[in-house]
Amino acid sequence: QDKVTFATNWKAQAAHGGFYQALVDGTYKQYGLDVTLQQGGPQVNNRPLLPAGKIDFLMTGNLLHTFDNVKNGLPTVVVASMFQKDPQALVAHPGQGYETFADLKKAPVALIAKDAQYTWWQWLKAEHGFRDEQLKPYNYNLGPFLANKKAIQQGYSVAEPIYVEQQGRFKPVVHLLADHGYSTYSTVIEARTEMVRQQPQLVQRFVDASIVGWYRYLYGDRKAAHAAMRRDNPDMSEEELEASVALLKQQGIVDSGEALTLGIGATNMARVRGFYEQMVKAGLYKPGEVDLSKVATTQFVNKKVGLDVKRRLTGKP
Amino acid sequence: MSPPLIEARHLDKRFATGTLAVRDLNLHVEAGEFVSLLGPSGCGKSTVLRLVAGLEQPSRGRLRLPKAEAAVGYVFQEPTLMPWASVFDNVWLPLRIAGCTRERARDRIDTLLQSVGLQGFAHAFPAELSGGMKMRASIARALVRQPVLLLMDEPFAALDEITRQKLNDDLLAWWRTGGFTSLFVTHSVFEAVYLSQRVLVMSHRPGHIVEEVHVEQPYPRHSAWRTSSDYVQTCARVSQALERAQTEVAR
Amino acid sequence: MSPPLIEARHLDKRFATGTLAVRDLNLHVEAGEFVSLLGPSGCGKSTVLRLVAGLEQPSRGRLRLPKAEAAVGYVFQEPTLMPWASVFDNVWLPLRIAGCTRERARDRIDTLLQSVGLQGFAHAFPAELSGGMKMRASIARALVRQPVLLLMDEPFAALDEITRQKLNDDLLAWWRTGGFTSLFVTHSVFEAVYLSQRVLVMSHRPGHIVEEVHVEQPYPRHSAWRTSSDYVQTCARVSQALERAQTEVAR
Amino acid sequence: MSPARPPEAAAARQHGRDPVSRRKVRPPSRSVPSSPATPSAGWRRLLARHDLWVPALALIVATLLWEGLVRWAEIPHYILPAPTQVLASLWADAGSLATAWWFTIKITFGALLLAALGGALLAALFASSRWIEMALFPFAIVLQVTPIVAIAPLIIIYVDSTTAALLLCTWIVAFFPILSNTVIGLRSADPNLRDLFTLYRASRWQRLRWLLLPSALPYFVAGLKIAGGLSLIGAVVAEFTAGAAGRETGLASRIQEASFRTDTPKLYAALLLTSLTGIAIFWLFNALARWCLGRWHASER
Amino acid sequence: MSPARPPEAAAARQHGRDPVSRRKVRPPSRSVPSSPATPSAGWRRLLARHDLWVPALALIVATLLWEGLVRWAEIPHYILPAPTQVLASLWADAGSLATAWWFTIKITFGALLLAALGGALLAALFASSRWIEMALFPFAIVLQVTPIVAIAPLIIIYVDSTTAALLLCTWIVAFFPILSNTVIGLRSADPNLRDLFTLYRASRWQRLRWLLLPSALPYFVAGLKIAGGLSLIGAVVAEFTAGAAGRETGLASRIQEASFRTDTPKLYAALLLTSLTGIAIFWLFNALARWCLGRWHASER
Ligand SMILES: Nc1ncnc2c1ncn2[C@@H]1O[C@H](COP(=O)(O)OP(=O)(O)OP(=O)(O)O)[C@@H](O)[C@H]1O
Ligand SMILES: Nc1ncnc2c1ncn2[C@@H]1O[C@H](COP(=O)(O)OP(=O)(O)OP(=O)(O)O)[C@@H](O)[C@H]1O
Ligand SMILES: O=[N+]([O-])[O-]
Ligand SMILES: [Mg+2]
Ligand SMILES: [Mg+2]
Repeated sequence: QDKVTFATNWKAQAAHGGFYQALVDGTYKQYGLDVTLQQGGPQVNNRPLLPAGKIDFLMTGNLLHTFDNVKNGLPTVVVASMFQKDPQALVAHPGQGYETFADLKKAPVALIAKDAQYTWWQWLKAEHGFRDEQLKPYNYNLGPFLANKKAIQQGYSVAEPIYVEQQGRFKPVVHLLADHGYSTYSTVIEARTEMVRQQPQLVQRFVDASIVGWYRYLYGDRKAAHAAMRRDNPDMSEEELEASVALLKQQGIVDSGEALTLGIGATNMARVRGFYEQMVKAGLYKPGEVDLSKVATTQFVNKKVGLDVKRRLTGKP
Repeated sequence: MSPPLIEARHLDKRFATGTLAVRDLNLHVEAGEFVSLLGPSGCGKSTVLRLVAGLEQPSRGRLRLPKAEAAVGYVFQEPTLMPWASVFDNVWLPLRIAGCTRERARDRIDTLLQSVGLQGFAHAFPAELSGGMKMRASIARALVRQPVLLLMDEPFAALDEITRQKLNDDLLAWWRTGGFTSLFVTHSVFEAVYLSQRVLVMSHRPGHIVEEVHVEQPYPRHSAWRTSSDYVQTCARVSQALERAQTEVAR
Repeated sequence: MSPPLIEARHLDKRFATGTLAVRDLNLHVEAGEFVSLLGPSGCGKSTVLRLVAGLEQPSRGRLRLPKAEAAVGYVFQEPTLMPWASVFDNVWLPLRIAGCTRERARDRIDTLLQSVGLQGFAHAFPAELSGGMKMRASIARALVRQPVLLLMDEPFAALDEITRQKLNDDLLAWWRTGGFTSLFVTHSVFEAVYLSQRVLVMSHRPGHIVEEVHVEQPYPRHSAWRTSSDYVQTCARVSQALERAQTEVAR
Repeated sequence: MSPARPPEAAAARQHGRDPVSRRKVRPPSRSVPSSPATPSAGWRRLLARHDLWVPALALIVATLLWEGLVRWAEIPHYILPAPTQVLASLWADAGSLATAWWFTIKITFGALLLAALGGALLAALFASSRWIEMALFPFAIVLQVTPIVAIAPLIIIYVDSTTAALLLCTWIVAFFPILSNTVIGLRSADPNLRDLFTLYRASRWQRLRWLLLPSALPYFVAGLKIAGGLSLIGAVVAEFTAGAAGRETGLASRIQEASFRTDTPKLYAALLLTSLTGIAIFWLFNALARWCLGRWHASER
Repeated sequence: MSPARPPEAAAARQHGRDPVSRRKVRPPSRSVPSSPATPSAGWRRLLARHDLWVPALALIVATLLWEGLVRWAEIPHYILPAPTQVLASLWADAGSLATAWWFTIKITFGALLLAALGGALLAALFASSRWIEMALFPFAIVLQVTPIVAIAPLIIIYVDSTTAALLLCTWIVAFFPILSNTVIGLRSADPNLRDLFTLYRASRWQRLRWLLLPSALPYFVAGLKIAGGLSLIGAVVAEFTAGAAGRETGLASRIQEASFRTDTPKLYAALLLTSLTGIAIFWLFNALARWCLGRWHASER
């Protein structure tokens, strides 16, 4: 049993389901891993813990963070991309003229969290004509959005729409960034390059077990995983988690595209390059500033791991 | 006959600590009188002055005081100067409170500082003065606003004999022209007799007035009188009263 | 002959404000002497005491002081009590600093408080004392640790005549048994003559010693001496010296 | 200072409890200690405790106004909940809030204790040498003005225990007022008393204990009053940034959860607990100030 | 107080600049003002300003130690950058950091001014009536202990201008130490002087201006020293929660940007600027304290 710590970037929610599943249903143990899951949070910055060796694997929301790491010489690398699509979205009130994505840039107020302001908001400005004048800070509280019908805000497409519906009693308009050229992978697993070099077996086992965990979470019995998540984050309800899972599936966040054939976690370096080039175009990076070969490795993925599990669980070929 | 300016009947003063400072004090001061208060250290003289000034409330008894609007001058036993203000500003304070500008006050203050010997120290801060100089600044402050009642608590104790005598004479002159009432605490029998019409002698704590000596000598009084046998005899009478008061067993 | 305990030659003291408090002061005190210092208010007496205590540095001149280990007692012109400590604890302080426990100090402190008339106030706080009582506590503190040199700055100014005379006699008795050197500032010519072997008279500020009066009367001195013509004459000589000093034009 | 106090002193202390009535001019007839114990004596004693019921009344009035405002302006609960909603939420979540509260309280008082000790010791060190003070004060300021959020990762990397990390962060927030005020207080000792100690050749340690520390006490206590609230808010903010990992969670976690879920009544219930705790801490230090300064310092007489 | 000061006073002020040498026992021979203006006089004057070069030296030594530590322990730059790297980053980003610094400075001093005014006025109001004090103090405590993050949504909803929101948040952080200290200071007035003012029948306003405020000054200034750093940190924290990227942004945005983009040297460059600013503010208030208390209060003599 190897002890490893995996830190998420948020408090436990359905988007972490696969990892909790692997933890509670014994998948990790089966792969010889004694895993500790460490939650993140809005003011918690777990990122420096990975290069410092306090944690072994880190969940990261998008590739921009990894680009920055490589640019700044941090020895980390993406070893698996659990989400094929980033659930990052913009959410708006219905009936306010925000039916198309292009309408959103006319919103007087855009509530965007700080880390997004320094990452994909820059891309929205460069690529889609959003303006800083719209910005108001989003502190993960829906009040300011609900109070202003003209406001738009960021949201995780598998989370915020559900909360909006609960609190505001209306179904919001949701525009996935992924549908408008934001082609990053999401919920990627980062590891230290040194570990990748020296303990590839360990990394491989963690990636494989996580993939299996995700299949079991999506298609199997996830009651135990939900219970574990609700222990870490007592505010989650079973219904919300289930609703999130439905959205994950419906939007093809995890199991879609290349993942259908290569297995969850599928990573395509060409897509990474494509996303990088887009970001260069948006002015976030200078050309050649980031050595893309250091950003991600496909050494541990694209091996059709877990497809058998999925077949067994869904009964489909 | 007009009513007395100050009248205390059966006054007790017990402090929060439980100390009974004054017991069954009877006091009667006519407007325009100059009365001295003598007594052993700690007998309650300062307390009586504070009661008369309205700064303490009696625990028991009746106390008639001057009307609230009457200007009272008070020389505290300690100089009580504002440490952040110059001598000038300290002396100016009573006038300033009464609405008098610095300019209009300047002449009066300069004159007063001159007569207490503090010319040249108008701009000094209290921390830069000697003990006697602080006391003199405090005396000037008490006199700067023409008082109706002047309460002085050992004002000259920290001064040398010569300065003291000069200020004694100045005080008498001011009193005679100003027409105010004066209640004067001192430890000097000579001073009490030289200055006042009546000398009240207090007993040990809990203090009350045990004897009263009338000084018949008319004003103006001059230094020459100090060497007369009349003066010496009156002083001796007060000293004896004081001695009796000190040895009196507590009632 | 042993060297003098205190010797000052051509001492100047100028304060940071620019005030020249002492100019060209020469002072010479033998071990075991009782010397009084007299002079007009603000002439620099307290400054001289502070210089002798090492609390101020002279601006110019030479000053020989007792060895650093010598216990010095000092009664400041203001009581200078710790407001947060009881009278007992205030008096205890010098002993406490010297390492004496409360228990071992108790007897001595009780005796001293008794003799300054503060029995029953050991547990009172300074804010609950009268002006004279504070000064008496401060006197007790200066005496509690057998001093080699006792500096007293108008210690009895705030006390009534009777208490003052008693303390004068007590002080002389302590001095004669304790064998310490005493430098005593007072405004009372009578007190100076009664207590000391030499009376030094200071001039106006900037102060320096202008005259010196030797008092020949041997110790023990008793109250009876106060009525003798010898005493009165000596007092008169000092008074005249004082008057000359006050009228002396600044050099 | 003195272990055995005469009955007079005890009486003064009793009396000292009630700063308001002492300022009132008492009619002579009332000055003799009277009022025998009647059945309603306890009640009357409470009525005399202005320092308790006046603030309570003010808070109640404010609460009523708030309720009225929310109802009249029809402010939606997810923006500003009415007090009744907050209280309902407080009641509903009493269990989890109480656990969280207790955790926050432990961090708060732990850090406060460390801040008081650290601040006072450092101030004493500074008082012992002007050079040390000048050399080290800048570092204290650096600690004060460095945002915890920014250095939290560093702390998490080097401090293993979450509790220790929280204590450290909270301490950083709380210690400066105590240090700064105490340094000023130590310097405020009466120059005449300083001379006295010099004269009696007190050692540094004696001077510190018997002169400087008592002189600094009013300032130290003033610093405590500021640090009390700061360490509470510090405990909350520290948990925001450094405490998410552990199972043990305090009010900050409740606040965050409620905020994400836009469960505003619960958010305000947690804030209400924080506020009441802050008020209680302040009140505690007020009592402390009265207890240790009441007999001699102007601010409490 | 007095408009025209004699030359003596000016001399005292000159002298007052240098608290250390005044404590030294000067040999008599040196006491006469000497040292005519030589070419190196300016340099010597600087050497005498211990309050400048001692802290500077201490900071430099600490920096060297830090550099040494980072090199010796081979701490990677993304965990703790070496001072040289921080300085390089400071130099490289000088432009954007300077703009951000200026914005933060404006918020800091704006809020500090409001805190000083608000704290002092509120304290004066409290001093005017014990009842008002007891009724309103709890609300001040509530403000102090309420985390900005928690009420940020409310502020975002009701305050439109970002600058106003930042000022408000910063003010909330900074005002309490001033209020609390000033209230204590106002109560610390010498009872004898209080009696004097009572005797002369000073109006409330006169008593406040001429007695209570000067008495409170040492405490007020002590409060300012605490509030100076707090309002700086408050400006940063406020921007963390209530600021927005892009438009007017201060050091917090630089810190956050660097943090999210793992540019640790830049993060520390921004922190360095914050620290230096904090030290400068403290130094400023030290000078202010010396200026307004130097001649009469023990703490500055
Ligand atoms: N700390 C100080 N700063 C500036 N000037 C001072 C200081 N202390 C005393 N002085 C000045 O020095 C002179 C002498 O003061 P000192 O206290 O020695 O007088 P003194 O003879 O004791 O007078 P008194 O009998 O009134 O106590 C005075 O003019 C006073 O203004
Ligand atoms: N604020 C106080 N609290 C408690 N006791 C006090 C207070 N003020 C004075 N006393 C006590 O009251 C008594 C009388 O004090 P008071 O100051 O009136 O004496 P005094 O006659 O002026 O003495 P002195 O000549 O020494 O100035 C003393 O025993 C003193 O201890
Ligand atoms: O994780 N979110 O950015 O909502
Ligand atoms: Mg008195
Ligand atoms: Mg003197």
